Order: sequence, then C-alpha cells, then structure tokens
Amino acid sequence: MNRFLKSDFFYDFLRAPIAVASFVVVSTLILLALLANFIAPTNPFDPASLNLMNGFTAPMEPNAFTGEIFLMGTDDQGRDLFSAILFGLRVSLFVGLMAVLLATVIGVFLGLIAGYIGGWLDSLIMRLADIQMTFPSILIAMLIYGVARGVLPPELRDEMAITVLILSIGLSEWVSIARTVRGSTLVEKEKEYVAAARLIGLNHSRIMIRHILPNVLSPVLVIATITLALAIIAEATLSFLGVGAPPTKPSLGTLIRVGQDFLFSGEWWILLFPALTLLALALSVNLFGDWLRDTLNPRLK
Amino acid sequence: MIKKLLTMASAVVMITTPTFSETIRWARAGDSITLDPHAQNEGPTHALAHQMYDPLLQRDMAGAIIPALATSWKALDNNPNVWRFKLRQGVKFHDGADFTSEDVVFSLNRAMADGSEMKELLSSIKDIRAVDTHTVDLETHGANPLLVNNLTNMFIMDKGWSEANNVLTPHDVAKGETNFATMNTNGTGAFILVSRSVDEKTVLKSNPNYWGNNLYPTEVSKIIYTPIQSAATRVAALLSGQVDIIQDVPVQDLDRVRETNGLKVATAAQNRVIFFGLDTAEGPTSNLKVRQAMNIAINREAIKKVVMRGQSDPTGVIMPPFVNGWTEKLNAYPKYDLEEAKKLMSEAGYEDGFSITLNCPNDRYINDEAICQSAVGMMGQIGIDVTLDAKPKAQHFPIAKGGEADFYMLGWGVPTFDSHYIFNYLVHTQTDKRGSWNPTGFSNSAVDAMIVSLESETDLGARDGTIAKIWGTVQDAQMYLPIHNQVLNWGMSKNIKFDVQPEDKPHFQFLSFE
Amino acid sequence: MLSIILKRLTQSVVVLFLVALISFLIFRYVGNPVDNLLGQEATVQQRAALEEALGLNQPIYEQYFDFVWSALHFDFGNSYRGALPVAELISSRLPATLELAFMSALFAIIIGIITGVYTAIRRNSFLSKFILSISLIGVSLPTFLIGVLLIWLFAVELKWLPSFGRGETIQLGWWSTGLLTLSGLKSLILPSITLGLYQLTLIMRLTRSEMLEVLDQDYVRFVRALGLSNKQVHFRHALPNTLIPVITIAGLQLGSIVAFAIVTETVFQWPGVGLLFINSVYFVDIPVMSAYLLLVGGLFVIINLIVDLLYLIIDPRIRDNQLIGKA
Amino acid sequence: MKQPLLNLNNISVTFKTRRQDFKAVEDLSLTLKEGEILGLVGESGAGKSITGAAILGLIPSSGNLSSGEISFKGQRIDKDPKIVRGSKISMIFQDPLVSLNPLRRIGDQLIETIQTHSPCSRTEAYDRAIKSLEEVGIDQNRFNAYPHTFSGGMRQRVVIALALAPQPAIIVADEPTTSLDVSNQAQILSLLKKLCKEKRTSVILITHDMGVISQTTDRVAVLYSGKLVEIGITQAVLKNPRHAYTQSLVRSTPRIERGSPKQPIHQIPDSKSKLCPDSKVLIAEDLTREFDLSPTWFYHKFNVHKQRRVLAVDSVSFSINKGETYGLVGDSGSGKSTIAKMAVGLLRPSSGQITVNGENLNSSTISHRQSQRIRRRIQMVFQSPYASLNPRWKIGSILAEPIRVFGLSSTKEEEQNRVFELLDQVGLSKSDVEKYPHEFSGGQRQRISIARALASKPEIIICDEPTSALDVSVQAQVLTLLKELQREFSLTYLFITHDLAVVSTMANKIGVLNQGRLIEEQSSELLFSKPQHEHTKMLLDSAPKLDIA
Repeated sequence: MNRFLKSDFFYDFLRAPIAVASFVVVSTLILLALLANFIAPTNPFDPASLNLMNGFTAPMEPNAFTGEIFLMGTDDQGRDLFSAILFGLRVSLFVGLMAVLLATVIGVFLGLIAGYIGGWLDSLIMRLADIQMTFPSILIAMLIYGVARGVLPPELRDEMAITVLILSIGLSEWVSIARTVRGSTLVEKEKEYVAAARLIGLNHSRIMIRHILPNVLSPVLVIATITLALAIIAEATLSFLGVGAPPTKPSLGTLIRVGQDFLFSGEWWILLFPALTLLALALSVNLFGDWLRDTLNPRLK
Repeated sequence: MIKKLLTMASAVVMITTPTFSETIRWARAGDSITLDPHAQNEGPTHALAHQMYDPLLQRDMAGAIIPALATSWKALDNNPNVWRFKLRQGVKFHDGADFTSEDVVFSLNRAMADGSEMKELLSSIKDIRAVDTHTVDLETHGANPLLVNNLTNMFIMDKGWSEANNVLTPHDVAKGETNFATMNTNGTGAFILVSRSVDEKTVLKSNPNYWGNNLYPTEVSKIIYTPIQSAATRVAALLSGQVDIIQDVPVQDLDRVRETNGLKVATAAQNRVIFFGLDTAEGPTSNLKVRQAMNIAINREAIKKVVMRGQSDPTGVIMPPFVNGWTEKLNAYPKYDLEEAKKLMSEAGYEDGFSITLNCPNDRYINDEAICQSAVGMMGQIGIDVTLDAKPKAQHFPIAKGGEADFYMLGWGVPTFDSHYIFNYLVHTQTDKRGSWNPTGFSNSAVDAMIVSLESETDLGARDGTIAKIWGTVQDAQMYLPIHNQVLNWGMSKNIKFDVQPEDKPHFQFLSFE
Repeated sequence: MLSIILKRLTQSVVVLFLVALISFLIFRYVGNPVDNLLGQEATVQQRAALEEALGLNQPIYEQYFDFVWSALHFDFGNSYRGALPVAELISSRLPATLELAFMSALFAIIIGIITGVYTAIRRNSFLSKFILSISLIGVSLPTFLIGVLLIWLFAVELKWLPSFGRGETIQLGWWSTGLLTLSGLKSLILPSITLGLYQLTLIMRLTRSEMLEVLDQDYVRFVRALGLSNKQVHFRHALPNTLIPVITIAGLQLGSIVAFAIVTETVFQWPGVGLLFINSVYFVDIPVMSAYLLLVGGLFVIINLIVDLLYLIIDPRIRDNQLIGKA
Repeated sequence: MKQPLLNLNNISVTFKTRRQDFKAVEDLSLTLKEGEILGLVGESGAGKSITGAAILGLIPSSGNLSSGEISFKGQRIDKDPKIVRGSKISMIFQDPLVSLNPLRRIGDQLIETIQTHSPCSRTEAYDRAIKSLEEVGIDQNRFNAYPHTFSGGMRQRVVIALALAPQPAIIVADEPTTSLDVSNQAQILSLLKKLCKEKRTSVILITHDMGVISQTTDRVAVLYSGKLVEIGITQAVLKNPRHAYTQSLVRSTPRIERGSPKQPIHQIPDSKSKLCPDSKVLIAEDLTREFDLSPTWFYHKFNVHKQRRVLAVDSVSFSINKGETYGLVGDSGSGKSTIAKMAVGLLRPSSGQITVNGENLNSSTISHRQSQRIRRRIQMVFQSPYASLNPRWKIGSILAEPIRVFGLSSTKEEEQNRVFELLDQVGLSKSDVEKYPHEFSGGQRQRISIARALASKPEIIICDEPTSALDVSVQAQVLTLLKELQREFSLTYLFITHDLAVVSTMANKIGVLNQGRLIEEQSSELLFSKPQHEHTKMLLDSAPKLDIA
C-alpha cells in the first residue's frame, strides 16, 4: 500500500483533476448503491409498500391526495424516485460488475491460452472471437432471453432477467479483452524472463499464471473499466427492449425506459433524475478509464 | 433474391404517388394482424378491414346500426327463425365483379369455417340461403332477435376472387398459417389497397365506385396507415405534424396534444371493458373468498386518478354501458376495503397469502402494463405475492386464451352491444363452438343452457330477465375482476371533422375536413 | 497474396457455417416449432404428422444440412405472420437498414477521423480536450434515450426534422431508397446520428491514439528532420499509417451497426430488418429470427473479408506476406 | 578566422519529469567546421542524442531548449529550426528498419524530399533521386520498391540517400550503425565518410563506440551526464585523454590485439590453468536446426503455398572443456542464439544433438527428474537487462525461484541466506531483495540475472550477448565479474557475442559462425593472429578498432 502511495501512478492520479473527480463520483455512487437499504426512505422493490395515489408527485411538492413529499418526486406507480434510483443503481452496478467480471475471466483465460500456446488453438479461439463479434450484446441477450423464457417458470423470471443480462453482456464483451491479452502475451512470451523460467523447468501453466499473467493485466484493467460503462449502458438498452430488469424491480435502465414516456407530458423528473444518474455513472467511469489508458500507455504520455 | 437482383438491374424507376391534401396519415400502436377479414376477431385488424370490406350492416361513428351492403332486413313474419336481407343493388367489388347474394352466402359460411375467429358470432345460424341475386335468408336455430348485432364486423368477400385465389377458408393465425388473403383484399369498401408492408406502412386509395360515395362525405382520397409502436414516437409524430390522426394518445400526453395548436383531442367512452381473469378450477383462486378479497383489494379510483389520469370509467361488471343488460346496479363497483379483504383471505385460510403470476399484455390496452403493476402492489397489500409477466399481445393472448394463466388481464369489446356476446365468449363453458375466451374453468350447465336460449328467445322482456339472471351468477362467481371501461382518445389535427367511434374503429368515409 | 485471400475466404466460410449452426439451433429449439404450429391440445398423431412434414424426425445433422442447403437458396421458409417468404420479407426491409447503417457509418467515420486527427495533432489545445470529454457523453447515454431526446428537440420542439419513418421512398427495382427524396434524406438525419454517435466516439478515439503513436515513430521524426512541412508529415506520412488499424475497426463496427440498428429502428419506427427482428421476437416468428441472425452473421463476415482485402491494397507489407496472422 | 558552420552556445535542454525537471544537456558549447566529422561520444543518458535532436529542433515534446543559442552560419536557428531542417541540416537515425515510411515507395519519398527543398519538375527530381540512389550504391531498378524489401544495411543506405538528397551542409548521424552487423557497419561508415568528404558536408556523428569514433571522426567531443567533459582532435584525445572519464572510457574499451598474443585487459592469469583437456562438459554433434517460416499452422495443414524453410544452424559440432570459456562469434542471424537455446533445451535440434556431461536434454525419452538434474547444471545469462527480469517480481523471489524449484534449500531461512549469498557474490546488497527490477540500472540488472543463473550452482553458464546492451564501462565490470565467478566456482562458459573485441578478452577458444555454419574454430590467440577463413578476416578488418598509433 505504502508503495502504491509512493508510486508514479498515484502521483499522476493526484495531479489529474478529471481522474480524481470521476473516481470520487464513481465511488460515491457505488457507496450509495451499497447503502441503499439504509439511505433509501422506502423500499421500491416491495410493491405492497407502494401507494398508487402518490403517483406523479413532483419533487419537493406535497402530493395532491396524500400530501406526502418526495425528494425527487415519484414515478407513475407512486414509487419514491430517490429510493428507486438508489436500488436501480445497485441493480445496474451489480449487472455491470458481474458482466465485466465474467468477460474478464473468459477473455483473460482464452487470450492467455491463445497467445501462449498459439497454433491451431490460437486460430480456433480467434475465429470464435470473430463469431462472437457477429452477435453484439443486444442480439445475444434477446436470444438467451428467448431460450430462458421458454425453459424457466415465470416465478424465476425476475432473477432470470438479471442473470440473462449478466450472461449476455459478459459473453459479448470478452472478445476485446481476449484480443488484448493475446496480443501482450505474444510479446511477453518472447521475453527472456520467460525463457529463464523455462530453463529451470517450470511447466507452462505455471509460467502462464505466475510469470506472464501479471504482466498482461494492466491493459485489461483499462478495457475492463471501459467495459463496465458499456455494460451499464447495455443493461439500460436491453431494459428498453423489454428484456431487461422487470418493472417491479427496476434498474436505472428500466426507470429511464418508463421515464421517457413522460417526456412530453411535463413529468420531467421521472426521466431526468434516473438519466442524470446513469450519465454521471457511465461518464465518470469512461473518463476514469480514459485517464487509465493514457497513464498505463506511456507511449501516449 | 437472386432473381430480384436481376430485375433490379433492369428496373424502371417508378415513384410513389405524391400525397394530396386529402390524404389522411393515420397511426396507431399496433398493426392489423391479417387482412383476411375472418381470421381474427381483434380491434386493429377489423379497423383496417372496415376501410376495404363492408359488412351487411355497420355501426356509424355514433355506434348506431346503419345499412351497408344490406339495405333492409327483418325477420319473416311467418317464421321468426329466418331473417331476410335485401342487398344493395349495383355494388361492385374492387376488381369490378358484381356483388350478389352468393357472395354473402359464401362469406358467411367462410366465417363459420375452421380457423375463423368469427364463428362464435354466427353460432346460432343454421342455414344461409340465397333467395335471389339480391336477397339472402339467414335461418337460425330458434329465433335470434339480435342476430343483426353480430353482423357488424362480418365482412363480405367476393366468391369468385376467393375461389380464384384459393382462400375458401380463413387461415389459422394461431397455427402460423397464411394465405393469399392475408396480404391481398378484394372488398366493396370505400378504400382500395394500394400497398402493404406489415408493421411498416399500408396505403389505401379511395374507391371511385364506392356505393356510398354520394351517401357519405368520402373526402379522403388516400390513407397512409402506419403503426408506431413506441408511444413517445407516436405522440411526437402527431405533435410534429407528421400524422393527422392517432387513435391511442397516451393519457399522459392528452393535455400536451390539446395545448398544441392545430391539434385537438376527441374523446368518447369506449365499448371496451378491462378486467382480470382468475382460474376458478384450481389453486388458491379457486376459493371464492379469495376472489372476492382480490376484488375489493383493487383500488379502482386510484387506478383511474393516477394510471388513467381520469380517462377511464371504473366498473363492477365486465360490461360496457352500451350493452343491452347493463344496469347502474351491476356497474356499481365494490368499496375498496383492505380490512375486509384481509379478513376474507384469512377466512379462506390464506392469511399469509400466496404467490401467483399475473399475465399481462404490454401493447394492447391503454396503460395495460401500468395497471397490472399497480395491481401487483394492491395484491401485495393483502399478502398475495404477484409476479408480473408482461408480454406483447401476440404472446399474451395465446396464454390468456389457452388456460395456462391463473391470473391474467383481458379487455373485451362488445360489437353486438348485447350481453349474449360476452356470455358466449367469456362465460359459457369452453367448447369448440363457444366459450373460447373463458379459460377460467368456470362451467355451469344451467348458465350454458340459458346462454344458448338467449339466441332463440324472441320475447325481449323474458330475454332481458335471463340476461339479468346470468349476470347474477357471474357476479357471484367472481371469476372476473372488473376494472374499468376504457375511454377512447383520438388525437387529430383541428381541420378534421371526425367523431370517435365507440368501437375504436374509424370509418374514413365518414371523415370530412373543415 | 492469393494465399491470404484463400485463407480469409475459408475462414469466413467456417464462421458462416457456425453462425448458421447457431441460428439453426434457435430455429430448432427456441420455442419448439411444433408447439408453435399446433396448439397445446394437439394430438400425438398430429404432432407426429407435423414433425414428419417439417422433417423434424430426421437426425439432427441432416436437418442442419437441409437448413444450410435451403439457406443457400435464400429459402428460410415463411414468416409466421405476414404470409411472405422470409427471404422476400427481409430483402424488402434490408434497403432501409443498409441505408441507415451506411449513412451513420459515413457520419461516424468522416467526423470521427477528422476530429481524431485534430485532437491528435493539437493534443494539448483546449478544443481537443473539450471534444474528447464531450464525445464521452455520446457513449455514456443509452442509444434509445439519445434518440428520444433528439426526437423531442428536433421534431417536437423545433419541428425541423421528421420523428419517424423513412419519408418518401423511391423504388429502384426491389430496392426502395430514401436517398433520392428530400423527405427521405431529412428522415435519415436523426436516426443516423443516433446510431452513429457511439461509433463516432470509438473511431475518433482510435484515430487519435493511433495517430499519436504513429507521430512517435522514427520514420515520422525522420521526415521531419528532412524538413517536410507539417502538412506533408501529418497527412502524407502519418495519416495513411494511422488509417490502417482504423479501417479494420471501422469495418468491424459497420457490421455491428447493422445489429445495433435494432434499437434505433424501434425508436424511430424505421422500417428495417431490425424492427422486423424485434417484432419477430415479440411474435415468436422464429423463421424470421433465425434468418436475421444469418443475415447479420453474413454481413459481418463479408465486411470482415472486405476489410482484409482493403488491407492488401493499402499495406505493401501484407501484400508480400510480411505480417500474416494479425490479431 | 571565418565563423564556424554551426555554433552551439551554452545550450541546455530541460525535461519535465514527474517529480522535478532534469537537465539532459547542460551549458554545452560546440562548434562545427565546414567539411569536418565531429564525433559526439558518451554513454547512454549522456545527452548526445538530445544534443543532436536539439540542433534540428526535434527535442521530444516533454523537453525544451531551456537556454543557450544555436546558430548556423551565424544565423540563429533555435527559434525556428524549420528553415534549416533538411535543406541545410539533415539527420540520420539509429534504426533503419523503422526510419522509413512502410507505405511509401523509396522513390516517392526521395522525390518528395527533393521537391520540398528545391522546386523542380518531377522528371528533374526523378533524375536527382536516381543519382542519389546510385551514390549510396542502390540499383536504380529498386526505385519503386517498398522499404520492407530492403535489408537493414540497404535501408540505412536509402536513409543516407534521403538525408543527402537536399544537399544539406550538415548531417547529424545518431548512432547510424549501432543496429547493424560489423560488416555492414564498416561499409556504411566508410560510405558516409566518403560521400561527406566529396560533398564537403560536415557530419556530427553520435555514437557510444570509441572504435567508431577513432576510425571515422576528425574531432571528438566527450559528453558525460549532459556536460561536455573534453573535446579535441580525435587522435590526441584517444592517445592522452585528459579528463578522468575519458580515460576510463578509453581504458575499458576492449581491443583486439592482432599479431602478438598479448594478455587482454583484466585477464585473470590462472583462469586457464584448471583446464583438463579430456573432460568435455558440453558437446555439440552436427547440431542442425531448421525453421519453418511459413506464416501459420493453416499452411502446414493445407500447404496453400510453398513453405519457407531456413537452416538457422547447419550441422555444427564443437565441444567445451571444463572450466574453459568457449566464444561463439558471428553476425546477427548466424545462428549463435539458436545454438544457445538448443543447449539449454529451449529449442529442439532438427537433427544432431547437444549433450551436457553426456546427457541429452532434448532426448524424447528423458524423465522430468533427469531433465531437471541437467537443467540445474546448465544455466543462462541473457542479453537484455530489461526483458530478462520479470518486472512484477521482487528481486528476492526472482532469485529464490530456482532455489525452490531445484529443491536446493530445505528451510525458508536457508533459502533466504542463499539469496543474500548470491546477491553478495554479484556485488549487490541484502537490502535489494525487496526491490523491483525497474529500480536498478542496466549493469545491476545484468548482475541480478547472473545471480539467478548461479542460484542453482550450475557447472555451465551460457552467456548470450551478456554485455551488448551495456555501456563500455559497465561492460568491463560485468565481464570482470564473470571472470571472477568463473575462477571462484570453476564455471564453464559458452560465451556468445557479435563483438570480436569482447570475445578476445574472454574466450580461450573461439568458433566463428556464418549463416549457421561453423566456419572456423581456433584458440583465441591464433584466431586473432592468423585467421584462416575469409569471412573471419573480413570480420576482423571491419570491426571498429581503437588504434592509438
């Protein structure tokens, strides 16, 4: 840790206002999502707790029927938007992070194998990547969703929706990571420290994991960050297409989908607040990832 | 496709005809499912069919029955089981063929064939006979005083054309069948099909030989019909003046449309009731107390005020006010009473509630998904844990119809304006001829008998008595939880003079410009 | 040279076969067609008969080859709704999507490369920093929201541009184009921007980083040392070398643009294959679904191939088998 | 006297780094006369390249000319160097492989350059381009060829042609031959010298190689950490260097003594006494290795086009006695490293074999235990001080790994002590175990990789260009260390290098490789006194020599 604090990386970080700002925003949002239960005045996921009469209450204005006041107003179901956003943020972040994790694991594994072992295995994996590229996350999601809908009982559907999101986004984002890892593995494996490891008789798996892996991870970090933003956006898009988080357990995307119906009718807050939250999240993640890329890629410094 | 490419190479450039001022650009959420007039019994499908096909008699924009292809009709004095229809002279189909009685005979038989969704409407018919070229007799099993009500969406096709194109029977949409008639038409209607591509655009042009040309305004020379799924986009299209009329203005956008100059909103109570259906055969909902609890746990005012923005008319019976048999008393809906509901639940032995899935369409009725969502909340308050499963109508209806659902949403329009229509579809035991939309498992032979008897009861007083009796049982059985009657809101440009048709079916020959 | 083309071709074929396999499996297993065609209450005999008719009782690999075989003849069976053969349906919708994809790709590539080059050459100017940050907003909002906002601003509030559809189209044989009418072109603007924004950002950033890298190369420093003007250095030496990787990515993007059009087409009611696909999903119209997958796969592979061939034209080193097996 | 052609007056170049600014060049003053060749010599980081770049205003963006002025024929140019770039002053870079735009035909690049500076018709430019190609000895029918079709040496010729095309008054040549083989190096240098003398073009030759300096330059300026420490007539400076640094530089430069077999510098007298002729520890028998250059597995499978095969090593046989140092010399691509790889089992021979104490590491029947036993005996020191240490590992674990793998220590502290011992043997301190490679200088890293090689207590160590990436002074230290270790542990070295001078100071016996063949094998004295093979002679002649007549 101490070493980290002394590192150039940290030094640069402190001197990049955008990086610091975006980092702060992201971590704040994550914190809010984690503490949602304690911060949120209501639990938006519990339909029984909703009072429909509270619907369409403007921010900080007493509701016409119940007289209740809401920080960010309520949506069409009388859901307190502030709470809904906190919980939705949690869903979106969870989906995003899990998807990225999945993508990274697959990508690093395949990339490492392809790069290190090479030969026909390499070609195979790379063709696989091509095929993968053929089906962007949206398509995959709709397919998996279609299948799952067929096989799973409706009770499981809510959980399923989230799993489908994670699977589909994760499965469609591994390619870029795999390609990068493969690339840097190809470079690293020619380096002499690998030869040194081989001539003391280490087996390949050990060389791959103990020696090469640590050296190919920094670009992965960058891509993973960008992918996180991507995943969060993808989740929103899928919700729009109706294969996302269910309206009874809304994610940010679902909230935005609902909100856009009220864009013309003057209930601006239903769209604005979730959209701003999403923007803040994705934008900061992107900005941070951007800074990471420039920092970890000295050629561009 | 290869062939296409070749033809493309040697293609002549032809330009789609430019639009005139009399062109009506008409948009609504969903497209017609098929152009075959007998294959579906569904609003948007009939709405489009009405522009190209005529029934024997139809409802005007106010909902009153007026002559169409038949100029007059009455039950024979000597035999009340036979209705005689005098057909309009000199009517021609779009392809120039003459309209004669055998077309009527053919069409009605076709409407009764397998794969037809209209057959229930004609279930009382025994025989159809052509008396002469322009007279047709309909014989029913026993007298059917209200037969004519069933014919307002019973479109007449050209026999010759149908034979030529081998569309003697309707295609069964549920089985994914299609035929020539799904994409082609040959009617007697005010408009002729120019081009159609599903979900994209359907273009109609006025029919110069339309029999009604000097009876009705018929000012519209061309109709461009575009389904626009996304509500926001649909409203935007109207607000930005890209379409002249949209049938389903989202309730939240009504004010916006009203306030936009050049636009207006026309409103009318719709002949359609929205309700939930319950499985009475098995599961918790088979317990009457549970169904009653659910019924009073629905806060209908709240739904009206918030979800519908006041644009609905809460009801306690699954019957719109237009319908014969409707009474204030039936229409009065029970008080929203959580305590009572919880009590009933515990009496039924479900004080800790139960879980159930609510099947719901998300592109059919006004705010259908939102209503279901609020229902989820309301049921939650009496301990029922509801999983909402909202789907496009095409996926929802098979489920709702097939009886897989324990708890589902349905809307019902009554084109015949008579209770019998409701009973025949929603109350009668599910058989191949009747009760096709009654998956609730409710089955009462006495009621079934009464329903059948309605078709032949000539004494209207006695008939209304029976109707009231049946409604009594239905209300007690509580297999349906009524919510409200829909209110139609058409948004259109100011210069259009057009009433909102209670069946939500615009007949553009009635439209005129100011 | 030839060998590379050969290699790429064979690879493409392999990819296509796998894509075909996937879409076949969907056709076969997403919602069993038998259940779709017959109701639940169908008798055993009925099922057997239908399976016979659909050839579902043959061994699976035979079915697969039948599928591929008929696919090769553009025969995907009939759409469950709309009566038309799927091939016809798709070919009637394809022009709309291709024109949209083409326009947004054009928009993305042109603007993307220009801004990318600018931000690379003037890497420390305020404007480039501004462009870079702004561009991120494009990838930080979901496409559908951007679309709706554009509609709201330009169609509803300003009434400048149409909010949906293609406007007037002109038939050139089976190809209906919106590029030849004013309303057609106007209708293209908003969807193209909506669809292209994401790719724009991507291409711009790629161009920038590649350019920066190239400007760092010795040969660029050398031509500087030879006293060539900045214009010559940037555009005659740096840019071509920059564009090589950019072209690949841009090409691959074009493939995914077609797929991403799904969202844009739903928002703008754009009558293309994307909208067709969405509806086919809603209506469980499996033939259309699987055909669409094949289409997207096919397009992607073809584009991939074209990109590779472009490489051959641009880069002499590859022409002489210097760097084969690029990642 | 007439004013100098180029005048650097107290120039300083400052770079912004994270923590503080650092002066790469400090108050440096130089003058360049017309037609002279001035050498700028110094070790890496001495600021010689920066000085070169500064003249053309090509300092990397993170740095700038913080003070002083540069004038060409009395005219200030540091403010706007563009006016002289190419036309008056031109530059040649170190690596010809990356100095040419891969996408442009060399002809185009020439014509473009010519036309930029002297507006003339394309045909005119074409003729001049052809001419300048001929001058550097490139056939004019290569005019439309792309750079990648040229060899390294040829590309450097093209680069020179390009640099001279606008007929500049000065050429700044930054390590123009460092990346070339000795044979090419000599040719390029003489070509550059010849052309510049003809055209009366002055040259600033930037190099780290005293040999090159002594053979090519008229005057030499010695830089040390950004400062000019000594400048004067080359011969004078080399003969009696005044500044201490220059002295060490001259001293530590290894030389080839032809004729009288005199002891090279730092020769440890008794290192050869231990030789017992019959005990051969490493034996190579018609060792052959073929490489298949056809691009991917795809081609092997389907033979789409002819496979491209090359013989990297062609039936090479030699043997090394215990305690002896066997030198393998040759140009790049002569197969030296391939042999090394086969010796340690990183590559399998296509045919023939190489055995360690009679055991063949590459035999297919060998068990893991056996191969580990052999591996422990034979270790390797690599060329690059940067790539040979895993940047993510602490020195401690880097050194501990072989100890653990070979099971040479039973307990943790035993292992720990062994690591300390190793560090001590290569002259590093205990505290270094906690550090990461990037915290060390090149020389120190080479020491670490030597320590790693020693960790398994091997008998044979293969040194693959162990010092070619190091500055001469450091090189001397490392070489000395290797010698001391050899004596201490009676190690056997297979010493692989391209540098005849280095090998002459190290090896008892030398094999000369050319295109995979072992063309000559001699004791080092004999090889340098009476080389047999033509190629060997050529190598000896073209090797840059530091002759102080």
